Amino acid sequence: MVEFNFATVLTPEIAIAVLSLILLAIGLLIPAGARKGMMPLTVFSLLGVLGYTLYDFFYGQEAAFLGGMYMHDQFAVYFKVLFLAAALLVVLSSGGYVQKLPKHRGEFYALLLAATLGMMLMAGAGELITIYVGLELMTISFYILVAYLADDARSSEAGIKYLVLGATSSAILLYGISLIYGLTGSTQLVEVAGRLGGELTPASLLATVFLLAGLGFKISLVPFHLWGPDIYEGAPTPVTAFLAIASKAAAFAVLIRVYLLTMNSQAFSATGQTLLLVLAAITMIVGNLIAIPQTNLKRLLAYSSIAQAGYLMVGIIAESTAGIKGVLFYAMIYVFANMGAFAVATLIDEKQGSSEIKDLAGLWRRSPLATVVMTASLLSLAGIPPLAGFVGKFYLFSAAMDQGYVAIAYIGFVMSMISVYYYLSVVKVMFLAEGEGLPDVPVHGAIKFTMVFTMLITIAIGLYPTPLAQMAIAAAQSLF
Amino acid sequence: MMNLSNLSVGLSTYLLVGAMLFCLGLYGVLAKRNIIALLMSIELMLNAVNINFVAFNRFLWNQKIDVHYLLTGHVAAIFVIVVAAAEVAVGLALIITIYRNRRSTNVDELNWLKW
Amino acid sequence: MSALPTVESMSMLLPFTILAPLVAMLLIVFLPKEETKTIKIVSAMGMLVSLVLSLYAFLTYQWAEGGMQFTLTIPWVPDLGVNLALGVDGLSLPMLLLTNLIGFASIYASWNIDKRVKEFFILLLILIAGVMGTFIARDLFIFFLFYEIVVIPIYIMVVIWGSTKRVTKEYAAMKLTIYLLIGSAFLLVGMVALYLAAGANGNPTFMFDQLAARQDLYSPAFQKVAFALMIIGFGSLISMFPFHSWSPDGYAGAPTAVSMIHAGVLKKIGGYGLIRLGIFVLPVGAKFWAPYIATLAVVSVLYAAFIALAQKDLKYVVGYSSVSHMGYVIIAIAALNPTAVTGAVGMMFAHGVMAALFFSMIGFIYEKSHTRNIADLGGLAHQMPRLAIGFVIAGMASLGLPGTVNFITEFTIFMGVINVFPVHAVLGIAGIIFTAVYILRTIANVLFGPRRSEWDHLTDIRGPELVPLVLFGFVIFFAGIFPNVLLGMIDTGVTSSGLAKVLETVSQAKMGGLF
Amino acid sequence: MSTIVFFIFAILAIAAAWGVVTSKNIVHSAFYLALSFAGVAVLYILMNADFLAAVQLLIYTGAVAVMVVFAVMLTLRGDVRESNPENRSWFVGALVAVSVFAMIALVVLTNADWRVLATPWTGGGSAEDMSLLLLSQFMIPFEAAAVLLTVALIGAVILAKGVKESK
Amino acid sequence: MFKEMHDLFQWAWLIPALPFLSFLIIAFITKRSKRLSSTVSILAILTSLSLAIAIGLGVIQAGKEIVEHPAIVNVNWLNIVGLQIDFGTIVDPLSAMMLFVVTLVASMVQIYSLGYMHGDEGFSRYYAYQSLFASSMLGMVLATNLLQLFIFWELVGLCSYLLIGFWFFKVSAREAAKKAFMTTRVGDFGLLLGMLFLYTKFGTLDFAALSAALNTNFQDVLVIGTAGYVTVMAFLVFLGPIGKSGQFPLHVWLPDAMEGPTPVSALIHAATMVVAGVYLVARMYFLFDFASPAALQFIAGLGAFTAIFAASIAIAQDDIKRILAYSTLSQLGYMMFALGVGSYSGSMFHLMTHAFFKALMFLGAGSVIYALHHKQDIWDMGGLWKKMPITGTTFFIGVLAISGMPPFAGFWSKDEILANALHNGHPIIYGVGLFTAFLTAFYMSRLFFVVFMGPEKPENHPHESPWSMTIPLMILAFFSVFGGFVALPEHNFAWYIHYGEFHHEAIAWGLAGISVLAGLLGIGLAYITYVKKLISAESVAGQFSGVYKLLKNKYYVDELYLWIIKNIMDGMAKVLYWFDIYIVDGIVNGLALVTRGSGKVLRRTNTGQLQTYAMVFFFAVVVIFMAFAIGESQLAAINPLATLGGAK
Repeated sequence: MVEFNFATVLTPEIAIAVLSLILLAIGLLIPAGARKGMMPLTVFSLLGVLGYTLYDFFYGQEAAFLGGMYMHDQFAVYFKVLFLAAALLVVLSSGGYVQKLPKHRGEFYALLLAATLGMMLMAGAGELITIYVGLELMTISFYILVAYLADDARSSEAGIKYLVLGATSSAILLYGISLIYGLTGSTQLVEVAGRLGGELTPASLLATVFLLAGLGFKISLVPFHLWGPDIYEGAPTPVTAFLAIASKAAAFAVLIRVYLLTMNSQAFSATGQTLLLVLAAITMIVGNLIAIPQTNLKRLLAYSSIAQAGYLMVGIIAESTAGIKGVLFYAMIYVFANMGAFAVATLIDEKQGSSEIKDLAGLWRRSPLATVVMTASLLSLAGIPPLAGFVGKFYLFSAAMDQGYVAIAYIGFVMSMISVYYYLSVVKVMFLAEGEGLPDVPVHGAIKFTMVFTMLITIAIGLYPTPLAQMAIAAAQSLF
Repeated sequence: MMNLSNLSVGLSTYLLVGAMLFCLGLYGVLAKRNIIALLMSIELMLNAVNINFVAFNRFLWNQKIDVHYLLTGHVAAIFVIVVAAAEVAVGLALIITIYRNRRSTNVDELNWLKW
Repeated sequence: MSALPTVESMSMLLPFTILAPLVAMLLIVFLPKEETKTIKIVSAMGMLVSLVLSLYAFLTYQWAEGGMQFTLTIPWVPDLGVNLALGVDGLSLPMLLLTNLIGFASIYASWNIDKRVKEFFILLLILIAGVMGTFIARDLFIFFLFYEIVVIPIYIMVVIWGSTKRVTKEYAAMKLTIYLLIGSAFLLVGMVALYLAAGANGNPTFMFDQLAARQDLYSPAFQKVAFALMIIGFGSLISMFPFHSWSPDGYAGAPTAVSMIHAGVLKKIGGYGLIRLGIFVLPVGAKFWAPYIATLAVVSVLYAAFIALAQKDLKYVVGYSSVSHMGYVIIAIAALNPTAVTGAVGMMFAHGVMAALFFSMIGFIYEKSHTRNIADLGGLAHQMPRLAIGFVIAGMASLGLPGTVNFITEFTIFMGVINVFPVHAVLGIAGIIFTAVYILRTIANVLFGPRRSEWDHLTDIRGPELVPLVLFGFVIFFAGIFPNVLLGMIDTGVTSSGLAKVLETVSQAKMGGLF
Repeated sequence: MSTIVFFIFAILAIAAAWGVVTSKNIVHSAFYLALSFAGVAVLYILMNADFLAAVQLLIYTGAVAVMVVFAVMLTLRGDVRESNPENRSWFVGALVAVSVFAMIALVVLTNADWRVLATPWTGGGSAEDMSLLLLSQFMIPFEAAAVLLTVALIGAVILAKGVKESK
Repeated sequence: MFKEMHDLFQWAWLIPALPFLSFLIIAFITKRSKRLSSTVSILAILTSLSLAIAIGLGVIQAGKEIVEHPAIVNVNWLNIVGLQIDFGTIVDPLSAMMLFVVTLVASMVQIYSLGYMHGDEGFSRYYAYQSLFASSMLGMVLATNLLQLFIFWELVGLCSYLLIGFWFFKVSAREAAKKAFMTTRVGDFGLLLGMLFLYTKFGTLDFAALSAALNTNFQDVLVIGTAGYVTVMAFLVFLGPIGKSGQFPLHVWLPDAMEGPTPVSALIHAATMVVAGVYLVARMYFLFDFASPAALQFIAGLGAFTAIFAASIAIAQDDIKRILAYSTLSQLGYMMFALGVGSYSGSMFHLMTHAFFKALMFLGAGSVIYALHHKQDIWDMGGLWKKMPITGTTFFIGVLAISGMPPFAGFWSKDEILANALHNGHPIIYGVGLFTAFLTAFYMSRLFFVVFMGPEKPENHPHESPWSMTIPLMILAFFSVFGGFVALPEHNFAWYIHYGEFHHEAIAWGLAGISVLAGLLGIGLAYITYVKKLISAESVAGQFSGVYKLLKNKYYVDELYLWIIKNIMDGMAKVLYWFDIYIVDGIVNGLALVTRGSGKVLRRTNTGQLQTYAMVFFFAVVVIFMAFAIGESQLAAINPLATLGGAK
């Protein structure tokens, strides 16, 4: 372990925390009428932090903080880049949306940043309690964000559902953590990994299942996925975007660490692998199948994101550098693909106050750019080349097949082709339906930038995945 | 009941108490209709976990002699309490919001979002 | 990487060929959408450049040298071993030329489009570029990439510009897309498996020649499974029975240009892939499945020919006919000998030209009369003699009239097949009778017969509309009268690629008691 | 002695919890909850976690239970005796809960791998030790918890007052 | 000398090339000008005619040399692995004869058409087709290998199709054209197969090479037991001629083909294209000879049957062109059985003479039809001789020729065939042939008497046709009269065109007498019936009404085919279409439906009730734990997913 300067390593986390508190303070101190420029402030600060984090990724030193309590490796930094990028894009795309909020616009950003901070802690945490606190920081921020439209019954319904289910799931996660602590006397992942091992005892089995359930809830692994669509549908669209993209990625960051360090001990047998494979397969199947009859765009994206979680699980189960690389790669492109789609959804929500698929009718006429972005994003999610999603799926499934899991690759590929069905249904509505009487949807400023940027990235990575792939490899290797 | 005093109160006993509380809380979450009752049940579950942490902390062998590490269970419990308090605060605020929107705290009626 | 010397000075030829339509597309993106004329002209220019370049490649290809020429290799995704490797040989060059011929003509076949012109040509050019890419790729990954690129534009084009007949265009488009994509999912599994098997000793690769060279890494059992996957994928694409049902509906729903490209070149990717990947890389698997494939192929031929007899919609006739014709290609591939493979590639070319001509003529009929129902049409030769000529030429090519390129390629196929699968071949050849029946019926009912006054307002094709007729008519007869130009080229490809040697190995290896 | 105390308070905690989930009156439930928390606090004392016990009493029995009661009062409508009914699928819920309990109990009873000390460890647990730990090893989650509390506070305020002002 | 001749023969390719050039010129340049188009076409075919005559004279001069060593020129056409095909020209007496016949009749017909087709809308198109046909037919004649022959064989089929359907606005013409193409296609299927088998067996399709291979490898072939194989190939190849030359049962298209313009019937469906099958059998005679006796026996039997079968139908027909068509069928049967009985020279001889007199009669019929404004029923005609003396006279010459009256051309050829049949031991076939000769004489004279001799019809206002039409008639009449003399010893036809060893056979005057007698009998009977009316045709027909009906309806062969097409082929098509839509597509749609349906069902799991979600959550935890726990001891052994994966 290398000694390191506390301040430099934790800079992004501290910066985000401070930023979040500043925004809260502004909300408290400055009267509502005089508050201006909170979005630019957020954006530029995030940009700065993101830039620093990227620098950190390439030139920073690996280190473990407080004897393994907190990790500063490329894996963690990779995820931090991801969270920050996601937060930045969400903030950029939500400018217009937030402007329409009746009150508490500044707090919205603050909460968003608090959630981001929670995620960053999760990615960096090397210890279960830290993970838990980070997770709760993120989740509680989300409870509030989901219910943010306080006079919208759907929003608060989603909020309370998320809260009850989230709290229950974190209770079971905690129970699992307590069992782990009981089994090993430690909550530090490295030590836990060292002391688990050998035969699988009933208690370690139970702990594993509880941890899996708790984290599976966050990544919406079937059958722990049921909350997802309801919350996605009810939440404000930018929040849905952030929830779908970043909170899931954060849970994956934790899952990867926990899985590789603890579950991947010899004790975690072939049965566990099989179970996970079955769960991943069911997740892909259920997510994609239920997405087919959906009529609400956000709900559709929710089911699609359930399916995506299934794909990502495949990479984890592969348990190899290639697999983790696939997960990391996919998680990153997933940000851009989903962000494009959600930017359009946000725009539609902002202008038309709805997120039904039929409200996209004739979007081609009303806003060609939004249509193109939406199409590209959806097709990337479906894994159609030359968009990034294809390469991502290729990495994931080839890693799985390399480990001999061929059946899951069949299911994965076939399911992703079936997913094209519902993605194309959306595309069809945009291109074909006339959309009589629906307003024009001009795209300006930040959201336009978001759309174009995400689309370009999606295409660019699809055409030339090498840079991102190298980042993902570096991050994945830092784990092994 | 007669031999109650002869029973040694060991780890398993504490754990069983924790498990019972956990499952009672779970039952509450699954079976009650009032959202506030749900929140209370969740608190029960978190308490159960805390019993676990503290019990493990007391009864378990620990490699490290350093006192800091010996208290991990307690620290965990503290964090759980903090988080639970925060959760309750947010939860109750939410319930009030919902009550204002729908004039009901009945969880059965929260099904506008489905399918 | 390639053992053959590269023609360094010419290595940019293929990139330019594929970039020409893309550049045109980009230009169109920035054109105002009211400038329909300019858009069409720009598209035509782009395709013309492409066509000229591919013709240049066709004419300057060194037969004596053989192998991949005009090669270009750029490492692309190093961690996967993907190379942006382009090149053409005797097998792919005819297909490249075909793509450009049809692409060029399809611009003119769409000359009268007036709905969302800009979008149409943007998508069309992407589509053409994508198809082109599959044929010049020397790397499996790139090949697959290009293949999937084309699927989505087709969907959008069918949905927007298509037409609804027996089935709705939305249904047809979705069926076509999902069918092909699911087929490609299996293909993808096979492809990954192959890639992993080939990279078992490190040094992963997607290059076709490398994959083929690593025969010893594929066990017979593996080859069997992998080839089966290829058959599902490519078989769907080439519409082999029973994976054909997307094809007639898809063509019927699609706008003319898409039908032309789809029936003309896109489905040939299936045959091309089976040869490139199936036979060269997995010969043992091919050998194992050959009898089954041959049977399915013959069923395709006869079954689709019969069904074509019962059709009332012109596009369905041609749709089923193309299923039937592809049966010949498949059986030729199953025959696994150089003659048959030569014939198969030749047939793909010939059928492509024919089908494109057919669809363009039908497109004009539909565009002018707004019906494709055979019963509603009749005596069109009175009003549209030039169109009738095109239609008859396409029909005659379809039924394999000597003098057209279709005959000699069919003949080559039969020649290659008859030794290997005599019974299949005889049954397949019987298909030419039924082909004649439905083609002649169609021609008779659409073009001939008493003059119908309700069609007197139709104008004959003229100006730009003539381009498909002239171009394809010329190709059909030129290549039919001088078959060596085409078949000799393909033969070079077959010979220099060492197919004979591959097959010899297979027969000698004799499957190690597997069969 | 401690055994008896243990059983008394353990049973108290459990019985109170039972009351929480079975009482038909939500107000009663809230009081049962406070009782249960108090019982658990005694168990903490039995396990030498004095500081924790204090925190438990303060935060849970004090703050949380009171907050709950306030919320109950704010949202109460109709007959208070029927304010906390079971839902239609309570029986399934009971089954699930019982099976979860069976599962955990099975594990607890069959697991032989707890690394139990020969004699229970008796030191520590003081506020001083805790604060040392929280400010060194657990500094990061500690700070995060601070942010968390702030966020929750603000959030609760936003949520609770949001509607009224917008109307 | 032969060297010089050979130089001449090298230019034989010009004979088909010129008409082809004319076709291109008409199609792409002169289409709009009727006069130019016809001029170009006629000039081209006349040039070809003169070239053909030159080559014919050259062949006669070259004599023995060319008989034994045909002048062959080959250029490579296709050269790929497993398939080498040359294109070339062969000049030998047989092809020289064919060239002459084809170019002559084609020239006559094209000149004739100037008048006949005058004023037709598609005049230029007509000449384009004519040129294309001439080119294809000549190309076929000159073919040096079977594939080349097949290609041109199909092209003449195409021209036939186009010309039958020339008046495409007539539904009957359209249907007839289609029928002709399809029927011959059936035969071509066999020919194609035969070709493939021949190539795979012998590695070549070149006539000379094939012949050599068959002869030299006779022993080998026999040893590996493939004599039967060769027979099969012979039968397959023969299927082509059955279709093209209208042998039973594929004869049905030829009578319908009369829907085309009459000159076309004369050229294509009487004189040239329909004899292509006969020509093919002659070209491939070595194959049939090798495969004998089965193949030849079959050819003889089928030919004879066709001869009498068609002749019997002709008796009961009323349409002037149809009578001629059935007569053509009958005569083709004659030629075919001649080949079958080994009368190679006789068959070719008859082919030539038949071309002259049948073309003559068709053109004559065309002249009549032209004069009567497209009436074709013979009972609507009558007494035309007086009004149309040239047509009448030349037609009568044709009738006499076909009836085998000496010294007209038909006498010599028919006699040779019948004599050979008897000599080579086919008495039954001889009998059939003789009876057919009688029938032929009867129905042809019937035709002649009814049309030209009977009472004039007042509604008709016939007048003699223009010179452009009568001159060809006269030229052809000339050949019908004198064409037979080439068989006389001093110009011995058989010496030039024969198969195997040449045996000079003197004319057997006794047999000749018998056949002349049969012809006379036929003519007499017709005279009695239709001129003298001593026998009432109606009452005979009434007496044998069943037979009459059968003949009138052409033995119901067409009806049978129609039934088969309607019920079996189209029925099958419908059944398969049903199968495709409801079964094959049904499965696809069914899968889609199941997918979508399961989506609809599964979405119900999201009830919106958060407690349900929680229950599922915890229940799943229990289940997963149990599965895990059980699997630890048992599941690991099964591990279904690992077994699913195939490749690794």
